[in-house]
Amino acid sequence: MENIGLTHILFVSTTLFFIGVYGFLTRKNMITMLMAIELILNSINMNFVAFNKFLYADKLDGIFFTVFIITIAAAEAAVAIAIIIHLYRNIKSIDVDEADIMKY
Amino acid sequence: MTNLSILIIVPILTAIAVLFCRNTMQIKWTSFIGSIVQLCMASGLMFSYISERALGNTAQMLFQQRYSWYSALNIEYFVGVDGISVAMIMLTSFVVVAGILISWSVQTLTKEFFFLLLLLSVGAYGFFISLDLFTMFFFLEVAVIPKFLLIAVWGSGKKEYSAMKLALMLMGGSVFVLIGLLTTYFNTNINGLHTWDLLQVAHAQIPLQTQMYIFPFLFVGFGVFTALFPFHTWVPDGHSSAPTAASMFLAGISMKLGGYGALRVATYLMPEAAQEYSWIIVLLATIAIIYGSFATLMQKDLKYMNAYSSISHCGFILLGIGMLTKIAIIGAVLQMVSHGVMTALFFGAIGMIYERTHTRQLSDLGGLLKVMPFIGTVYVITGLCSLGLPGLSGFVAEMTVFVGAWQRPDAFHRTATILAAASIVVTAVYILRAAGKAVMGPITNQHYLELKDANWNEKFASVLLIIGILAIGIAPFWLYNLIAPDAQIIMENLTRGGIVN
Amino acid sequence: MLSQNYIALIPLLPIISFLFIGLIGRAYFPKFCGLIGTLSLLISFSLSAILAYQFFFEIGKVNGVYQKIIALKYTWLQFTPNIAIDMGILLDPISVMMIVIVTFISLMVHIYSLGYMHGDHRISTYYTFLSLFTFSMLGLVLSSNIFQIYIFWELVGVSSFLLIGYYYDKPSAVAASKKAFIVTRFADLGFLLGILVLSYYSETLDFQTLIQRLTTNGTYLSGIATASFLGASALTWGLMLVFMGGAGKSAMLPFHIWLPDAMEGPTPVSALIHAATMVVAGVYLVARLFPVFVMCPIALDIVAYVGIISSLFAAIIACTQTDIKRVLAYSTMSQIGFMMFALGVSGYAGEEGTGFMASMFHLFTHAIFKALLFLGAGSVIHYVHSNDMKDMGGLRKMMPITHITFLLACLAIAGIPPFAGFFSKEEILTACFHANKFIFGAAVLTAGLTAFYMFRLYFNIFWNKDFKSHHTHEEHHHGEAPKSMLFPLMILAGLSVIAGFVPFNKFVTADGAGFETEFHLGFAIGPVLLAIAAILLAWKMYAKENSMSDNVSNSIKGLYTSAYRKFYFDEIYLFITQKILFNLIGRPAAWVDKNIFDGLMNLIASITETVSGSIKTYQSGKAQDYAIYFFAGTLGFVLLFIYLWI
Amino acid sequence: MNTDFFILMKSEMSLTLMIFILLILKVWDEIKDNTTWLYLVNFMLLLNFAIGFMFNGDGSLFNGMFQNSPTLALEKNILNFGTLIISLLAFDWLKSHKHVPEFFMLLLSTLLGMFFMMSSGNLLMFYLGLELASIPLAALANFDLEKTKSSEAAVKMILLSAFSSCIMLFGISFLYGCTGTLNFAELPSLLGSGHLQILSLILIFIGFAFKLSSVPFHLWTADVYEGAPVTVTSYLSVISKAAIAFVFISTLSPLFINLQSMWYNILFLSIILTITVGNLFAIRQDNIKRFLAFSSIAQAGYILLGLSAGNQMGSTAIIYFLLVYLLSNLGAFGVIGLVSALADKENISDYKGFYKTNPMLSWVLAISLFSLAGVPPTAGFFGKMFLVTAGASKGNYILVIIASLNMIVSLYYYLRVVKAIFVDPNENPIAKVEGSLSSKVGMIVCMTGVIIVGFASNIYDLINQLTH
Repeated sequence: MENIGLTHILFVSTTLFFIGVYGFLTRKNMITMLMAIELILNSINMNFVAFNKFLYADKLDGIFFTVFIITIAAAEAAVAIAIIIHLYRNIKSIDVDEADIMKY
Repeated sequence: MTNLSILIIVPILTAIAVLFCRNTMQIKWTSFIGSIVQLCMASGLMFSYISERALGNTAQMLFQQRYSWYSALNIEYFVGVDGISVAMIMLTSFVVVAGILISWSVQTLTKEFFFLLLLLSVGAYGFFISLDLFTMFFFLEVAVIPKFLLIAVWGSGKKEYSAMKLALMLMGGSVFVLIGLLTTYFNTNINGLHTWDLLQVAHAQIPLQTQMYIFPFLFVGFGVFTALFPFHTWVPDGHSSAPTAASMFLAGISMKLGGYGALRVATYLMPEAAQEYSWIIVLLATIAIIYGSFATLMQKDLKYMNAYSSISHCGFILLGIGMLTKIAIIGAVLQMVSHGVMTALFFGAIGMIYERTHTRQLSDLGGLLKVMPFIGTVYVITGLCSLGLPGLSGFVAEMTVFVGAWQRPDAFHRTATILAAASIVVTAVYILRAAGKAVMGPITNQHYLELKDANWNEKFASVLLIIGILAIGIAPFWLYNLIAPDAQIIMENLTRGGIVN
Repeated sequence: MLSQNYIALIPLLPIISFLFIGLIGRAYFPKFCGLIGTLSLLISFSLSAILAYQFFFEIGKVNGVYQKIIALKYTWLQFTPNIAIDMGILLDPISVMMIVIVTFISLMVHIYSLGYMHGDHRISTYYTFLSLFTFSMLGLVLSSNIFQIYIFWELVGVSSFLLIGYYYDKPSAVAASKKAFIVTRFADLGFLLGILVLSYYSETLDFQTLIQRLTTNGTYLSGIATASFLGASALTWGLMLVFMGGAGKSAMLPFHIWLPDAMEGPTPVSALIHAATMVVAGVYLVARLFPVFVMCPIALDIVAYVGIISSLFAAIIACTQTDIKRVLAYSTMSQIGFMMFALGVSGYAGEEGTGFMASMFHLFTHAIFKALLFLGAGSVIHYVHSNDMKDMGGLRKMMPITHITFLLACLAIAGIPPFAGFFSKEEILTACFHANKFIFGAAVLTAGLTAFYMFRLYFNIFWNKDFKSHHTHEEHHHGEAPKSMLFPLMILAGLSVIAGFVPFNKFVTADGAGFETEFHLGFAIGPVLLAIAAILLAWKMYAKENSMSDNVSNSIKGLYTSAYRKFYFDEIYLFITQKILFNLIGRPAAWVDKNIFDGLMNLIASITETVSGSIKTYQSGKAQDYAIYFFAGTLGFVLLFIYLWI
Repeated sequence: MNTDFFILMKSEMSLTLMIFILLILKVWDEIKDNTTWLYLVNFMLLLNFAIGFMFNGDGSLFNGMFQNSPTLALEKNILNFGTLIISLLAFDWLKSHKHVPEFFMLLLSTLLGMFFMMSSGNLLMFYLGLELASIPLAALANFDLEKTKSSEAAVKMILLSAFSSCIMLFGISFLYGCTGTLNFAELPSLLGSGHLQILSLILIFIGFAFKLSSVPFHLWTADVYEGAPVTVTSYLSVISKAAIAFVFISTLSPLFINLQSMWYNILFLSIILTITVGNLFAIRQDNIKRFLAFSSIAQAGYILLGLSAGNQMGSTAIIYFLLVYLLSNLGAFGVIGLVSALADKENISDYKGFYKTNPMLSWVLAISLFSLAGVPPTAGFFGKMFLVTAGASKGNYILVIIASLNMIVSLYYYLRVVKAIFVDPNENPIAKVEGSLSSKVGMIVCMTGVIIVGFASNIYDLINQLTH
């Protein structure tokens, strides 16, 4: 029973990534979709951190990147939610499938 | 008049002047005067060309002008003329004047109409004088939009459909040309640089394999413009829906762009491939000739008849090119000029008839010679020209093609020639059928009796074109001698690899 | 040498008057156009008479042989150093003879028309066309270049088209003109190809060079004789094709169908074009190339047989027609047949060349008396206002002069001595008696028939029942025709009496050298007696009103009707053009174009449309679907590029 | 801190300055009427555009995080120019809008983001720029506040762009995993042809393909273009697209220089897909904005075609084409914006008989469309010709043939609009619309450009010198 290595973490993060994608593709609630996005972002963060820790421990690029990703994710979520609310005012729903006036 | 650029500048200026005109009278007169000036300059060009040659100037292209345009891509503004292009320019200027005069009575959107006509002529002039392949292509494309709008806005019948079809098929043609030209460009190497320069490309010794796949693109591309079978289907609809002047320009000038390109670009630049493919060209041309003439037999609409006969006549151009003998090539050029003038006059006459009787159906027309002798006579004269009556231009061109084609002794070319020659009988049949029904015979409709004969501008236009027809028909030698040396040059390039036939 | 300027004037005067009348005269003084045309033609006739005198008696003959003289030559189109179309004037016995005939007959017709066309409001146009025709015809006979002859060939074709269609508001006239033009045009296709063949092997278009190269042994002759196609040598093909053109113009079988219909034109025109001048162009062409024809017996035989068959065929039909102009038309065809087979049986030099000489001789005499016949018929029609002999009869009282002249002409064509036709026909019969017995027999038979139908015509017009007018206002009856019409009749009548005594064998021969022909009385008796018998028969049948003719026609009903229906040639042609050309080729071609090729282009367009229509549902408007496609695309790219593309 | 800091970052700084000025004025809350705002903004943008021409430097800052070069300066200035024209054309729409300063703050911040993205020297910087460029855009798309379509467009945009940036980040993380650096200066040399690297290449490419709206990552484009206000649509279709294309030229293709063949294959596939599908969709659109969206997708395909050449000719052609495309597209959008703002019509069928009532606008629209179709004598012909020429320079003629054949299809749908304008009859066509002065100026500038640029070859030569 050796200690946890890079591959395990990558495995987890990849799984997380696909879970997030699955969520994004299947959930009808826009807020939930945003959360799925967050999942994906977190998997990416894990990647960065893991790579940084196991491979390139001398520099901190990965860590920084993670920090920035988190911040931007917050900003993105903020704007997204604002827009969703505005949409809700118009169509009284946050079901993503309701928003299909424009097609073809 | 040795500054060729003026040939482009004057129509542009005229077009711009038209935009600033106040009323229709000004517009008409401006464009008329502009075109007349252009005609004078074209004639001046021809005379100075002839005199230059007489003085022993043996350069392939005279009056050259060359400015670097897009130096990074080695694109130049490079113009110059030889006998063939001079002939073409003369043709264009004749047809332009006539077309502008014929469309004197255009009422709706006069300004736009004449502006587009002039733009179209700019394209033609530019195409004929430019020696840089890129510039040439540019001018070839310029004409697309005017054609579309002229037909779609001022046309008759199912004009939208025809206009769209014409625009798209011609665009298809130019796309093929574009591909061919690009390939050519990247396969030339003049001391490390690719070149668009026609004269350099001609001697760039492109390997045969490359030529073999460049040539079809170029030839078919230009062929679409000159109704190469089976890419001719834009011709009937386009011509018949177009307003008179536009049909004159289309048949008289625009189809000749194709012939000129097929000769000057495809055949001249890809000689070896041209030899390889010539049998296909001959085949298609023969089919077009026979098939076009027979299809004409069945038409009931004057314009459709003329459009289909144009397919048949343009077949002679391609046949002459495909035969790859000097005389045949000369014949092809003669046919271009002759058919240009003749068919323009034909469409003019049909337009005059249509404007008065408001029908082009053969079944409705009859006995027009009695009420409008002038127009009737013009119609008969063009008819006779188109069936190749001696003394009129058509005869000279077709005979030259035949004599040239007959120099290919093998059975295939003989058969092609005989079939082509046989078509002149069919031509006689449909021409006389139309003339006999529409112009001669009893008057079918009583209200024809108060129709007026041609007015001054129509007379002017017709006489101008008839003069052209007669000038070629009675004294062909001047045109022939104008063209012959350059056909010789093309032949030398063709036979550089080995002797044809 | 003789001064060329006035020779050029001979063809130029008509074209000048054509331009003058056509451009100025018609508009400003239509009254005088007729006079102008006539005047110009008078001049050019006198010039040609002078020329003929000079040629035959002063400068033409060099040590006993008439030369071919190139009086003028301008290069019109220089294809290659060898092959060039020249515009030139070639003088030799036949061309000089022809210009005399052409100008003379044309002059007669001009004068005659002054009276005949009097009061027609388009008379100026009429004279314009006449001048154009005369010019083209002169150009044709004077041609020094085979392509030049083709050019003028076409021009006479078109002027005949214009003149036949002169009454252009009459549908039948329009139809006839179209028919004439198209049929001859078809034949001319052969002519053109023939020219191409000959010129290709002889490498020239110039008559003299061509003849010289193809008759003297050498590379050219061997080349064209050895090159063979479908079993026949190129020479044969070339000559055949050229002869096809000739047959077309000269209304030989099977191209004869246009000639009868051509009678729709004004009668003087028929006299000029469709009797005297244009229709003999074919004969002239063969004569012009005769030395080459001699090199190729097959071609000559074909000429001979086509000639005799057409001749007999036409004679038979002529016996049954009732439209007098059509009768004359068929007789013209028959007489031209005579000229043709005379050429066909002829040899080249000396005695051998009797046929050639005879043919030219007959051409000469026939031109005169046939023109006379037509003009006579013209004045009859002018009087009766009908073409049908059923409306005529007993006219000898009303129009004596016409009657006499017509009688003379009939005697001439029937070959009764001492009238013109007798001599020429005798020469022809002699020639083919020596050459080909079968042709001789047929020829004699035809001669008999000729006499018969001519007198059938004559009696039906001038004797038979008494003339009763068919239209109301009697005062319109002006008795005999005006002077301007009678004058030409009388002149021609006089000529058709004396023309036979011209010693053609001295002047017009194949090789240019004259020869002696002795006149066998015994040989002449047979045909003459036959002719007289035929005349008597005609007199018996038609001089008085009786049922005999009907009985005869009933007794040979099948032959009669089929002959009356011209052996159904028109029907056959109609079938070929309408059913085969139009329905079997034209209609399919049009259909294919509309549906296949045009359809192809439209198909491409519609395919694009359909595809774009079918894929539009992928743009479903649901954000998650987009995401799914996005992700699918991602996976696709990844798989493709990581696992497949490498 | 020395002067070249100011020189290298001048455009970014001027933009930031403008944003802050707007912010302060907004807070100060003295300017009441929109026209003042608009004239102020236009004036500042003009100034900014002018500044773009002077003191261009070449170098990098913050140890390689930020870099600038004359080429980049030129590209940025093209974008400045475009933004100026857009704000000129937006006049008629914004003068009745409640939130003019906010609009411009957002607009300018996206532009700023693009600038940072273009001149970034490091993947982190790159990512920040990208997000800064894309997130406010979503807000902008929502700017027709009362229209449902607008907010729907915004939602679609924000969700999908977030998703795509996730994908791209995933790729970036792997890139970091294999190389251990985020610095553009070091990356190319470290890249080989391992599968993980190819994977990251593909994922990063896809992230940008999404922004460039290349098939099959294009589906958001049409809806967003249709829903968003015309001004924003034009901004999306011109400015952001151009920015991404510039990034492709100046950053991505150098980055993956060692994976060139793979790069080319990917481009090959997406070029064919993009041009064809874009055209096929464009054929049967009725909403003119949606129609232009699809046509812009096809144009993106041509841009990639030029990119596939991967040489100087290619990048020159792209920049030149983008300039022309900017002019012609903005010309078209100018007319459409006027019509939709003043007549509230956005369908092609509404444009029937347009020529009867508004000849001038019709010509502007028609000429712009001809230029987009690449028909001479408009500049579009040259732009497209050069792109195709560049594409052919690789000698891959299948690509050229497909691209050229698509020109026919594109001509068809452009002519459809022209036909509607000039030919089709209509009893009640759009009434005469009278644009404001500034929008007129904008259109005049565009038209002049469309006519002139093609013939003035020295513009092309200038770009060519810069891209050596």
